[in-house]
Amino acid sequence: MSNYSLTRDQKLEIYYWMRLTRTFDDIAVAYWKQGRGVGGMFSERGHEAISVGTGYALAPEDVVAPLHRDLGCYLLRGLTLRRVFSNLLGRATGTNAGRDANMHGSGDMSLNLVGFISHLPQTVPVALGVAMSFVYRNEPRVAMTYIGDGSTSAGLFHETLNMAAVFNAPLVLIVENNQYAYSTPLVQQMKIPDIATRAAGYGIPGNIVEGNDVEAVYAVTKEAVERARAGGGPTLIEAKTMRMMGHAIHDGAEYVPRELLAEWERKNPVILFEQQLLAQGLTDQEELDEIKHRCEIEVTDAIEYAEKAPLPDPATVEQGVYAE
Amino acid sequence: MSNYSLTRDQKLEIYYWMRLTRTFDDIAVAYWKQGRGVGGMFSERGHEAISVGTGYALAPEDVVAPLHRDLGCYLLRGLTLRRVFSNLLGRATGTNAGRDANMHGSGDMSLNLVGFISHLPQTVPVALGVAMSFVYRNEPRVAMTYIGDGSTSAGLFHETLNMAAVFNAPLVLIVENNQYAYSTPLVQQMKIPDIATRAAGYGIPGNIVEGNDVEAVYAVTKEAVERARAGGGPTLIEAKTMRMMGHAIHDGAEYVPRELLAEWERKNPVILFEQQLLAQGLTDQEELDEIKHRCEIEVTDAIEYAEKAPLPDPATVEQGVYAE
Amino acid sequence: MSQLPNNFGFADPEQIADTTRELTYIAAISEALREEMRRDPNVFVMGEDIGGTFGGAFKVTKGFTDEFGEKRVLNMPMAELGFVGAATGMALMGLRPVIEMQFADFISTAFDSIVQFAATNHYRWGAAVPWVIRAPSDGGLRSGPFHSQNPEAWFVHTPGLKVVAPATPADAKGLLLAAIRDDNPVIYFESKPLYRSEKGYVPPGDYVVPIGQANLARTGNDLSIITYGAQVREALTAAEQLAVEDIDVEVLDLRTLKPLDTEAILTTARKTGKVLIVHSANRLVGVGAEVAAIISDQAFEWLDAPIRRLGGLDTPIPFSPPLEDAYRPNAAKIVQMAKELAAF
Amino acid sequence: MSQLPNNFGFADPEQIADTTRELTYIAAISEALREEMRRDPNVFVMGEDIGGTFGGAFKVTKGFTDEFGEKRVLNMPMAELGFVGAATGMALMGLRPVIEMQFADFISTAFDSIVQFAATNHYRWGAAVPWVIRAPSDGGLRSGPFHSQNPEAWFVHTPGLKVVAPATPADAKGLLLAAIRDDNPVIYFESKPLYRSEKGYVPPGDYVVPIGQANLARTGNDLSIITYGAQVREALTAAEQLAVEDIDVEVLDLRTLKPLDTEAILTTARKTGKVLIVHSANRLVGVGAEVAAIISDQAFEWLDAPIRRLGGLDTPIPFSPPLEDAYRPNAAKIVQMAKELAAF
Ligand SMILES: Cc1ncc(C[n+]2csc(CCOP(=O)(O)OP(=O)(O)O)c2C)c(N)n1
Ligand SMILES: Cc1ncc(C[n+]2csc(CCOP(=O)(O)OP(=O)(O)O)c2C)c(N)n1
Ligand SMILES: [Mg+2]
Ligand SMILES: [Mg+2]
Repeated sequence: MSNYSLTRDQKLEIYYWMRLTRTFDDIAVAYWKQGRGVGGMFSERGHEAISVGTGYALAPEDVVAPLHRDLGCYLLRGLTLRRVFSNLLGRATGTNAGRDANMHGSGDMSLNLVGFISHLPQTVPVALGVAMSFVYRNEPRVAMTYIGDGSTSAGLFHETLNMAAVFNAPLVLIVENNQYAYSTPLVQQMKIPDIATRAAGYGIPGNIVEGNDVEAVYAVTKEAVERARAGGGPTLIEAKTMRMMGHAIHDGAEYVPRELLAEWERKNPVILFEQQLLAQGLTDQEELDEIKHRCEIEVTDAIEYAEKAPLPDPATVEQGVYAE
Repeated sequence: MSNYSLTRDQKLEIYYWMRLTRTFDDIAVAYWKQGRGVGGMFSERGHEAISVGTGYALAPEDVVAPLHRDLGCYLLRGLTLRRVFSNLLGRATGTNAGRDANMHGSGDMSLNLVGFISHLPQTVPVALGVAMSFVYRNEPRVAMTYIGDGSTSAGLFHETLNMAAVFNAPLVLIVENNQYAYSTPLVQQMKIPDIATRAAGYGIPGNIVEGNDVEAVYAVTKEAVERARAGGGPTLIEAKTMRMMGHAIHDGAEYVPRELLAEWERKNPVILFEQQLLAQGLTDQEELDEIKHRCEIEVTDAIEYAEKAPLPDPATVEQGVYAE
Repeated sequence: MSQLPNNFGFADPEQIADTTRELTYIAAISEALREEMRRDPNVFVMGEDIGGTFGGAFKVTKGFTDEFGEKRVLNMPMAELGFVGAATGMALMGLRPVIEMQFADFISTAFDSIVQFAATNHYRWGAAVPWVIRAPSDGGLRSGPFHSQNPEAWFVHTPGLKVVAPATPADAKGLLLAAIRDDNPVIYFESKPLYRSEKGYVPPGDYVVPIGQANLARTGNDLSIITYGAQVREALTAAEQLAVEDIDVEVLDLRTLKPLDTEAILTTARKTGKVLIVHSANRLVGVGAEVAAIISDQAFEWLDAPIRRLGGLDTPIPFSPPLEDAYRPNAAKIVQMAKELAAF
Repeated sequence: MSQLPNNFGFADPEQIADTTRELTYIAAISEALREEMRRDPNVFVMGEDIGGTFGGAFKVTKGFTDEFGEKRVLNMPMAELGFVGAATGMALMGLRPVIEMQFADFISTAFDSIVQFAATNHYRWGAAVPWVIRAPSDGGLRSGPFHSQNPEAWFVHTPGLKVVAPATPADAKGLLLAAIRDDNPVIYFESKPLYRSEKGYVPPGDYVVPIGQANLARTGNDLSIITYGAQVREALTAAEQLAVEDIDVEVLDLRTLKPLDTEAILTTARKTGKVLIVHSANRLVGVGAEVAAIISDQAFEWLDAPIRRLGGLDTPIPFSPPLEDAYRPNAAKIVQMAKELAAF
């Protein structure tokens, strides 16, 4: 892991993305609770270290297929807050111009970002295919994607990892084990303590990482990414965290014990990283506050932009079904 | 394993079923090669010890869902040769009266036999459901089914075993690892030496057994069956064998190295068991020949019966789509 | 369909006290399920997030774990293909699973098991598969392409299934009871847009609406609208508006999509001679195409005008309100098409 | 559809020498694939058992591994759902996978990935998915319920796909080239009963049949048969027999099922005023229902008779010969229905 140490600037950049993600989430959640949103909305609170730490381990030419709780990854790949918030409000200026809901379908191949669909985990084999295209063309690139603990119960988890092993594909699969699939706790999903155990059944490495520690997440991902790039094949990484809000905005998550949330709130990934940065003497509270302020301004700008943006023209509804 | 030792009579009964299976297969293969068959036909040569050894470990009240190479299991559960051969010829007297092809859909719930479908491995979760019905009703019964090496690449392998573990279902899954999925060798299917390794990923036991040794197959299955019956949950058993003919009757299997076949022919499960019985001093060649002769008579009878049996009446084609 | 038993008197005391018995569509579904589980120990529910204190994404099974215990309220891992297969196995053993798809959209995940195994089983070897899949369908709720679908046509095309789609609270109850008691695999499409906004009288206790019988929701002489699900309400609204303009519309609610009530379809088509078919599902090779084909074959000589169809567009279902509104049939669009047809 | 390049002269020398160029239907498929892989390095094949010395269940890709190497002939583990998803990922990166389903029947295993991901992708976020699935379909071969299916209706109903179904060796080649060059997901239904029994002239080199254009396979004045796939041959046989009885039949081969060639459909319907629609797939909510609905809407005033349909029965496809024959449309049944229609 020491091979992939981060500079001060890199760490502050990571902090910025994590903070931006959290600020966006705080403001968007409030916005929806005020009844100003359109349709549903997923909070990614608690997932900042995973989405940013993994995304940061990629090179620009690598391709990533993030999920509904991976806002940090979208943002650091270059999807702008304006496009994101526009999409949340169904505006013509959104990532997909109002065709798909919330973060669904927020792909942009010019950013090497693949859009996801609801049907979990259908994006996982698609990411495998992206990785296989790199083998096909002999390109030193890597594909990465994500899967929730709940979605590992689906057969595609198995089909994809097995084929990734058979084709020695440069694929990194991040399991975001946030303890719940909607209302269903881990114990009702599986009878094993660690999902990473399953990697052995495919003959590939399986790692476990503390998902709220961004430096650890970065290091383990970076190692897997570079191994894949060098022809070493796929890796499974299980990042343990906690979903800190309901499944989606309408869900109060009364089924989650409050103590569990309190326990994980003490491991808040953004605060944890702030403490690490301060302890490492790399920054001071003033600089952190300044970054935080910058994030607030950017999110506010995105909201203002989105609110003023036009809705799509209904006359366009039948356009774009097919590529011409 | 010693808890489940077999009496002489039981062993000779097992021998009878294995020999009957092999005799049926020899004659049916020849029949098809002469162009007298209807549609396709699967040989189960090489699978006698697995299909009979596992099937024999069940109690009559247990339910089993055999596959295309598990003829021995069908027969010992009480499906008659006459019904089987009639079905192969599409006769009204066949197991499903000509609705489904070869051994497909050869179920009979009065024999606690579930019929399978082509879509592999769709029968596996169905067998799980049968096992879950025993939990639901608190019945000390067990469900057993089979899956080929090739079919373990499909997601249902994973979904079923994970759910079986979660519901602690009395399910025994036999992996018939016969080295090939149609033309595709193991090395193109997976990057692990033993499929049984995967059991650990579900938190259930995974055993490996020499699939051509019927006593070993029986013992390991019986143990798993009784564990399941006692509330001990599911077991995966990987039985290693070799598919001794082509995928189906039309397939010459030129892609299989002849040395591999020769190597496995030396482990012919029927001959192996004959040698064991003789070595154990439980029988003599005369008795074995007598059984063999009896099997030939029974198969010949079935063929004669089937050939004379009527084809289904086309006027019935729309009957039975729905249960009334 | 099996014999219908008497009312065992298990209706909720609160609801018996309410003599008006006005229930929402979703409460009617919940009541039917609860009463049937009380009546028949072989009936149970399974699905994602349906158990515990949560009671499902739409709370249809809220309180069920308390009343019936974990054995009869199976909270499943996210593995639709596998658990529909498991339901088939349980059904083969004589149980009657009622499976909740979290959204109808996810039924494609379990497709193989439904159309290949469950649907063909009785024909192939005579073993019945008496399960029900409840599929919360339809849109208009700004839920995007994957929480708004109406996939019934796939299943009506497939031999061996039955398919129902209630449009009222009473039918929601009566068809669910019929579906559970039917010995075949039945897909029950419930309409999310009706869940809490559609209220109506629901008979107490044992109330069964037979599978295969359409309902003449309104009689009229000028024109027939043949529809089902959430579009029944749109059609009735449109009929009111059309009445003002002296266009007298008949509305046939199909209720069952497989088997179709061909007699009812032909009767209304022959009566008015003008037919508009409406459904939320996309029009192309939809159930409405079959209805049009049946009429053009068997009521040809009675027709006074072309058969018109109004359905969803041949696009995924868009999220943004102006796009979804453009995609989706509604009363205003029905009025428009009906007027043109009446004037033909 | 992308621009059509010139013929790069890669046709097999043996076949160029054969000036008659009579190929079987299956040889035409194989030739199209081979030539396109020679022309475009982004085109490759994937599927079960298609590689090595084996070359697929029907030997369409026999020799391909030798010529193109393992990287372009991907022998897949038995995991259709996963590998169709992987093909989508490869297609997103600009490759052009041609996927072989071992039998069309198994396409239901990959259904979710096809109808939800691949089909909707371009509409949702503008990224093209240029793959082709080759699906060996249709029966009459005593192969039973799971090796005889015609599942095209599921996909024609689904927004975002294209669907083709060639009936002749020339179209088998021309539509496969068009499908591969199309930037959208295309399902290519090939008819197993035609594989080795149907022979015909196949143009050498670059020969593209545009997606979306039906073919008037026979002109006639009394009656139109609208059909596709293996039933085109049955319809033409029937037409010969009907000609003897002075019934002059027009046969329209749809060739593309999505998008349908509505103009060609309406033209023939308006010309003869009598329409019989035929396909091997089961009739109920089949593609023929849509054709009937289109005609009853847009050619109503030209019709002289009810629109008739002949398709498979609403049952699984039975194995035993007398049952399969009762299930399946054929020339004799077409003759029978056409005569009745002509006499209407
Ligand atoms: C195939 C499928 N079935 C059901 C759902 C409904 N659903 C949406 S998210 C979810 C739970 C997912 O849990 P997990 O994978 O752990 O992700 P998390 O939301 O916890 O990040 C479910 C059941 C779905 N999206 N796809
Ligand atoms: C879903 C599905 N895809 C493809 C097939 C075609 N097919 C039939 S058997 C077979 C190979 C199966 O291999 P394995 O599971 O090892 O069983 P074996 O025949 O070796 O006993 C294939 C690919 C199928 N039956 N089902
Ligand atoms: Mg989770
Ligand atoms: Mg095998």
